[in-house]
Amino acid sequence: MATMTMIQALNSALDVMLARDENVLTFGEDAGYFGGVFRVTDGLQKKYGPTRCFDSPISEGGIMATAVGMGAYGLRPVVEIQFADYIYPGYDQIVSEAAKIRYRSAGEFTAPITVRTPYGGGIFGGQTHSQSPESLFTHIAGLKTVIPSTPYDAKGLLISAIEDDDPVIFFEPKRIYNGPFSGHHDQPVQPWSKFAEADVPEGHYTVPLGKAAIAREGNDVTVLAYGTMVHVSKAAAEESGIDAEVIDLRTLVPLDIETIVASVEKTGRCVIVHEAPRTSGFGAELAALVQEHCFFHLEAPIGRVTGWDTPYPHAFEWHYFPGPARVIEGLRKAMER
Amino acid sequence: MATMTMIQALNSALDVMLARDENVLTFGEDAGYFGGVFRVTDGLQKKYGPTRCFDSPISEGGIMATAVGMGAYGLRPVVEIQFADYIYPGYDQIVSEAAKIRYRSAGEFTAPITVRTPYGGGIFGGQTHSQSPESLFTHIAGLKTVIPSTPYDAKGLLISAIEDDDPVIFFEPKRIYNGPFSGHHDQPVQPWSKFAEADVPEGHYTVPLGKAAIAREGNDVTVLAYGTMVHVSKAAAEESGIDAEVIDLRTLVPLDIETIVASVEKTGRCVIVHEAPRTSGFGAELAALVQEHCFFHLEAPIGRVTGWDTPYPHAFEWHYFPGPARVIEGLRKAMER
Amino acid sequence: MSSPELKKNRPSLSLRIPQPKSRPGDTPDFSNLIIPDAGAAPRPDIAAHPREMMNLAWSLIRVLDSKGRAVGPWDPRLNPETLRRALNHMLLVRAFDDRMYRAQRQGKTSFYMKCTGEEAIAVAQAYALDRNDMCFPSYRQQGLLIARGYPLVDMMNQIYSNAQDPVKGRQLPIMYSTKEYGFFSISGNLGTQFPQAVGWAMASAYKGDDRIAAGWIGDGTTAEGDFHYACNFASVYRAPVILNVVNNQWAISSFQGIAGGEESTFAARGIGYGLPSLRVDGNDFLAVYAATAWAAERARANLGATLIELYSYRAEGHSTSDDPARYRPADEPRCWPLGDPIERMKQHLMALGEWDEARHEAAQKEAVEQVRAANAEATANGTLGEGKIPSVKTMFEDVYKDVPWHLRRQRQQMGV
Amino acid sequence: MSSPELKKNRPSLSLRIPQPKSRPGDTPDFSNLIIPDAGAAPRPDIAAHPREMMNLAWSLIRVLDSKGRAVGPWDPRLNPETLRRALNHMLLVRAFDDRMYRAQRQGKTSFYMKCTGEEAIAVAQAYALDRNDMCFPSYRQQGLLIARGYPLVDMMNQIYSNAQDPVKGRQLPIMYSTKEYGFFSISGNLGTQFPQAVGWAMASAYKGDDRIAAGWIGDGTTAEGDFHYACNFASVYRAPVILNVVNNQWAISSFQGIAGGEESTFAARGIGYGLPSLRVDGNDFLAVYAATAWAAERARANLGATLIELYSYRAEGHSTSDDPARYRPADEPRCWPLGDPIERMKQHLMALGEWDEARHEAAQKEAVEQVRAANAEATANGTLGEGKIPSVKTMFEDVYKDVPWHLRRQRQQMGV
Ligand SMILES: Cc1ncc(C[n+]2csc(CCOP(=O)(O)OP(=O)(O)O)c2C)c(N)n1
Ligand SMILES: Cc1ncc(C[n+]2csc(CCOP(=O)(O)OP(=O)(O)O)c2C)c(N)n1
Ligand SMILES: [Mg+2]
Ligand SMILES: [Mg+2]
Repeated sequence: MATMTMIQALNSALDVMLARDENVLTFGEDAGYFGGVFRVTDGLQKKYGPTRCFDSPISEGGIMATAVGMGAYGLRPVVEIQFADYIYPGYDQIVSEAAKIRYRSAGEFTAPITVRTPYGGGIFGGQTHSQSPESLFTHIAGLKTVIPSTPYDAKGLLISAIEDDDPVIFFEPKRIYNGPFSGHHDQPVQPWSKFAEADVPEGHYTVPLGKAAIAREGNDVTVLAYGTMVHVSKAAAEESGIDAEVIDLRTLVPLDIETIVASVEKTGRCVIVHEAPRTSGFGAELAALVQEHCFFHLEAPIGRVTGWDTPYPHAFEWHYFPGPARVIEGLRKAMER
Repeated sequence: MATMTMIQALNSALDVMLARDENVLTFGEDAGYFGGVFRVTDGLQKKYGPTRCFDSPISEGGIMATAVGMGAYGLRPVVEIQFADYIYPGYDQIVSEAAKIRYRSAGEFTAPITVRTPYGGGIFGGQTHSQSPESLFTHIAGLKTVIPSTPYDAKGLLISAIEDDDPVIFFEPKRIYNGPFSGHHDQPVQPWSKFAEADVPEGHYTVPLGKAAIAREGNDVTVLAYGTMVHVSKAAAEESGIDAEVIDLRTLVPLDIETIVASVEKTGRCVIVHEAPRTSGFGAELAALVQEHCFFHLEAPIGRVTGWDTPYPHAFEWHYFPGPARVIEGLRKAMER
Repeated sequence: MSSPELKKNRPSLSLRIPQPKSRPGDTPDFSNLIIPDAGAAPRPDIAAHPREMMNLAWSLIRVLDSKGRAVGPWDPRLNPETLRRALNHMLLVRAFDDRMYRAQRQGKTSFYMKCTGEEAIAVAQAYALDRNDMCFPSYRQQGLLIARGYPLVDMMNQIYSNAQDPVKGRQLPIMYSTKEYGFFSISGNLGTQFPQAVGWAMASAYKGDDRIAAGWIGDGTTAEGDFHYACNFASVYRAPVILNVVNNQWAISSFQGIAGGEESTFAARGIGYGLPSLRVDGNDFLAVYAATAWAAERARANLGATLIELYSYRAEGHSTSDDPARYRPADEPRCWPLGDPIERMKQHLMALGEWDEARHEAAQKEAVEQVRAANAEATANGTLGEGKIPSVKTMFEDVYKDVPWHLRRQRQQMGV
Repeated sequence: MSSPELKKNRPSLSLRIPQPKSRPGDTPDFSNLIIPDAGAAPRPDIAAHPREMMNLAWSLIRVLDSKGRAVGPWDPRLNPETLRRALNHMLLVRAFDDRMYRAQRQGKTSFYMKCTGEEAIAVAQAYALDRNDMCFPSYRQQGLLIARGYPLVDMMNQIYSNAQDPVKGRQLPIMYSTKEYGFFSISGNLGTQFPQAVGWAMASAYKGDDRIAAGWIGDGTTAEGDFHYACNFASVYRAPVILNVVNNQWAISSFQGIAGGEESTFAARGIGYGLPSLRVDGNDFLAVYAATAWAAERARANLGATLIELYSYRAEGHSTSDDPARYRPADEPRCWPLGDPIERMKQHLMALGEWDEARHEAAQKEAVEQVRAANAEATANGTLGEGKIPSVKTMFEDVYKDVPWHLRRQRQQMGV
């Protein structure tokens, strides 16, 4: 057991999998010699050699396409898209190819690919280093979508993703790479080393895909969140005195509907929190499912606390980011009636 | 006034706008000399010359990119993406560029582009000629998304889209290009000429963006639909004897929330119908909004009748397509409690 | 305003839209086509530097001369037995196309695409590749499957979306997939397979395997980003792959000038990536074979990728949904100066004294008969037209390896 | 199994990953660089066929020789007054970069990117273009704005995201946008501007206008599909556009070999599209000016697009977030054989007898002073570091032309 930041935990997951399975390799822009702009692949080229961890051309389409070809061969490529905001040139290969190859070949060809990509705001990255495009992937049949919120989960989920035989889009909440974030940007950041979730086994272990975690137990209202927003939601619960049960979804597709339903049936109220713009964000699907499954238990409308329906504006970082004040407002509203 | 199919109505809209505004031009794969694989641009190159209606390379990315450049110059390009299933190589230019240019340049540069693209199933097109990717666009701030269901609306909405100063994704329900479709694929298709909605003025007129239409008045349950599904929903209402109010959304973003809320407050029940896969489809956003706005009026969970969360399988056209039987089942379920 | 001044009084600009030489009603015009003599193109060593062989990108590798003789350094010197087998395979491809086209017209399926006039390409390339090399085809390389001996009836089962369809009714007709025969699942999305071939080849090299990959793309589709990704990644990682551009002059209704084919050749696109780039008479079986074998040797020798433009002509409609008489002269195919690949192979074998009209007729009949028999078997398995399709339950399978809860529920909702 | 046989016993394949000549700790090695003599490259007529000038793609157009003399057919024969003005502009760019870099280090803003070593490119190109020609830059062409006289204080207001920021705090620092100065809104998404420039040029040609467009892209970014779209559409529609590849050898930590730069030149990428393709010493102001002016004349004469590779070297880190000593020898920039563009221009003017050390020093001081004054003004408008930003209400504007109901409601929810 070691204490790891989320970056170190992710690096460790790659390290473990490169060591265990020679069909695993990893590449991406600046991911080779340099070890990635966020250092997640740091040291791996040195340890495993340049054919197992290498730099790619600046071509998200080419990265995804060659990964699909490698998957068809039988490898398990793990590719890094430098920022989720830059995944769109690779979108066609993800949506039309990786997601559909198993189906259209009746299982003969598969795409056991993991696409790692840092996402989300809170780092003054402006509109092209802050996006949360998860719902553009949850709509695509054939893809799994995973988002960790702690170092422990990050490693265990990434190993699961790599071992999974289906394509997994693995969003890394870059704001909490080095420590959790309550959303209070004016307060000093606590490093992961101060938290139990940073106790990470050095070897192989998995956190299963498709299973949510209860990040905070509570009885008043259920909060559905993932990534950075799990921490913001927990802070909001503490600060507001509203006894919220915060569910960390961890996997968006396939979704752990049972855990969600059990909680909402208990609390009768539900607030969904995400950074992505509201309209057609993943919160929409969650709201639709919760009302479908828990209609007769609901005592108030399901609330959504989200990013606005604008691009992510550089100077307005903290006006855009759905911080604790907005989450608390959402909780209060859910408790009102 | 003339009787037009939806194809003729769209062609007429382009004709009217090419004649009125020399900043309007149109291009796309096979859209020039040949007039498009669905003949929507038929005759326009001959009438207006090759620089105003022309063939493009098979490059949806290049089409969108050059359209953005033309928009920045001050033109109003109308581009055709041959099938919505092929829009993904152009997705980056739509999402990262067309949608964001006004915002990021503080209004100095704009993208007054219309992207026309046939979408939807019902034609045995298999998984790459049948998709309904609308929710991948409704999530993107800066884009408008429009879907007509009649020849009259098609022309009026397309003219509005071309005149609109923002980028508009204009999905054309190809299954109803030549006549409405009840979803009963075993019954003969009625041509548009037999319907009043095919009476289309030959000159300029508009149907405003952002306004829904009541396609069928009713009191028991509100059905939210668009495109082909408006006709299927109407048929389902007639056949089931359930007095459904069918709302034809026409524009998904910006949505006509007032019409929706007024109807659901009246009926207390709501069923959403679309062809796209269920998870994170536009129905999710509609369900989320309806429960947010009408929670205390709802007497039953909001239902979703949609395509399945699989690729669109060739042989299973009518198992995938949410036809009248499935819509009726959805209506019945909404009426149950 | 500072230094850079206004420079006025220029002629106004104008937008150029490329136009083909002839349209319906016109006389087909191929007078501007420069067709180098057979045997004229030099054959460089596989280890030569790509820049030294650059001219091959604007030349045309041809082996069969106008009298059907094999000439020049690219003659692969195949034995008559192989040539005859190859001719039979081409005849089989053509017979298959004819039968399936009719099946679509009879309503037995929704769609079909022929490769008429392009049979030499896929068949010769199948011959030049190893049986275990991996193909990433577009939809016009049915010849690969036929030359590799994939059962015709399986192709037909796919086309009919019947109960024996290897891909369970999920794909449009002709979107074959067979791992066993080294044939990657065809995509309806144009071009995506091209860089995937490169990825597969990179994987093979990564594993120290000895199999190479080949990808095919149409002239029109070279405009997609995927073409660029393929060339670039193949060049950077020196992937053991053959990148084939089938230039059949047309992309549905758009002539190759709309893809940029008038400004240079498609082969020349490879030069900027440092790839050896060959332009080959695609209707000349021997030339196609020889160029492909050369590229394969190069790949196997760890020298990397080759771009090959196969210059040909799409002799029929784009697909069963297309009527080419609407956008090109109806007799243009007959005027195509590089002839018909089957006729040219026949002429060659006859020039060698290894074939005659009677044998040809018999071979044609035999091909038709093979196809007929396969079709009888396939239609007995059902056709889409009759509504005989695979079990509906299978529709929810293979989206993921295991069926997740939401798809299980959707399947229940369907009642299957 | 049918004909195509198994061909066995091949050496196993291996995957090649390109590596730069030197890494931290190594001695920088530019010994393999072939640098043609100044004056050696021929200057074709603008109407010559691209294939006739193909060799220019592997050559290097240079005007300034090692003694600072202008030689050969590409010498644009600019008058000393223009040269001095240009030198001043380059000095201003460098002073601006230095000041803004420090501002970021002082926490006044979140981010900055220098163009050190590449100043000749944007400044010379601004001089060679008409003032009304439209630029689609990447983030390293601040020289265009400075040479066109865009107020430094507006650039700084943008960098500081302050109340006077022309783009209202919405963009990362340095993502300028000014229609008035013919400078398209910079995108954070690499490469997208390149085919947009082509679209703008097509529009200008469509309208019979007389303005041309120019686009810029980095060596690394040529791997994006956008590069291919730009070249292809420019070729097909003969768009009046200049397509510039700034090859500064690095893309963040990746050397140009990762983009394919070792297999051929980036200029050579243009050949396959039939575009005239020039490779130019990007640190030689006169060569850049001359090549750009040639391409501009060609575009204005309705002869279409030109691809220009500007061969240079990124002398500093990628951005304020980067430390190049982690992936290349710290002294590599100093060893770059093509020198510093400002030094070379200074040497040239001195060789002409039109400049001296004292004047140079004075010019430098004057540049620093201009920047200082602008900075004082800009910081008075506020900085992101102090939290002085535009009105929050504006955050919901310009998403659409008119604010739709859902954004109005979100704005209300924000309480603004
Ligand atoms: C991404 C994408 N865009 C458009 C289409 C529609 N489409 C199918 S085939 C075709 C023409 C392809 O022409 P070419 O590449 O020359 O191949 P050929 O049909 O001549 O073999 C087009 C435009 C598609 N299938 N995929
Ligand atoms: C689509 C996209 N992918 C990745 C990035 C991240 N990124 C920003 S700059 C850069 C390197 C660009 O290198 P190059 O094109 O050579 O330009 P230079 O920085 O050298 O001027 C990368 C990878 C991005 N901004 N956009
Ligand atoms: Mg073609
Ligand atoms: Mg660079």
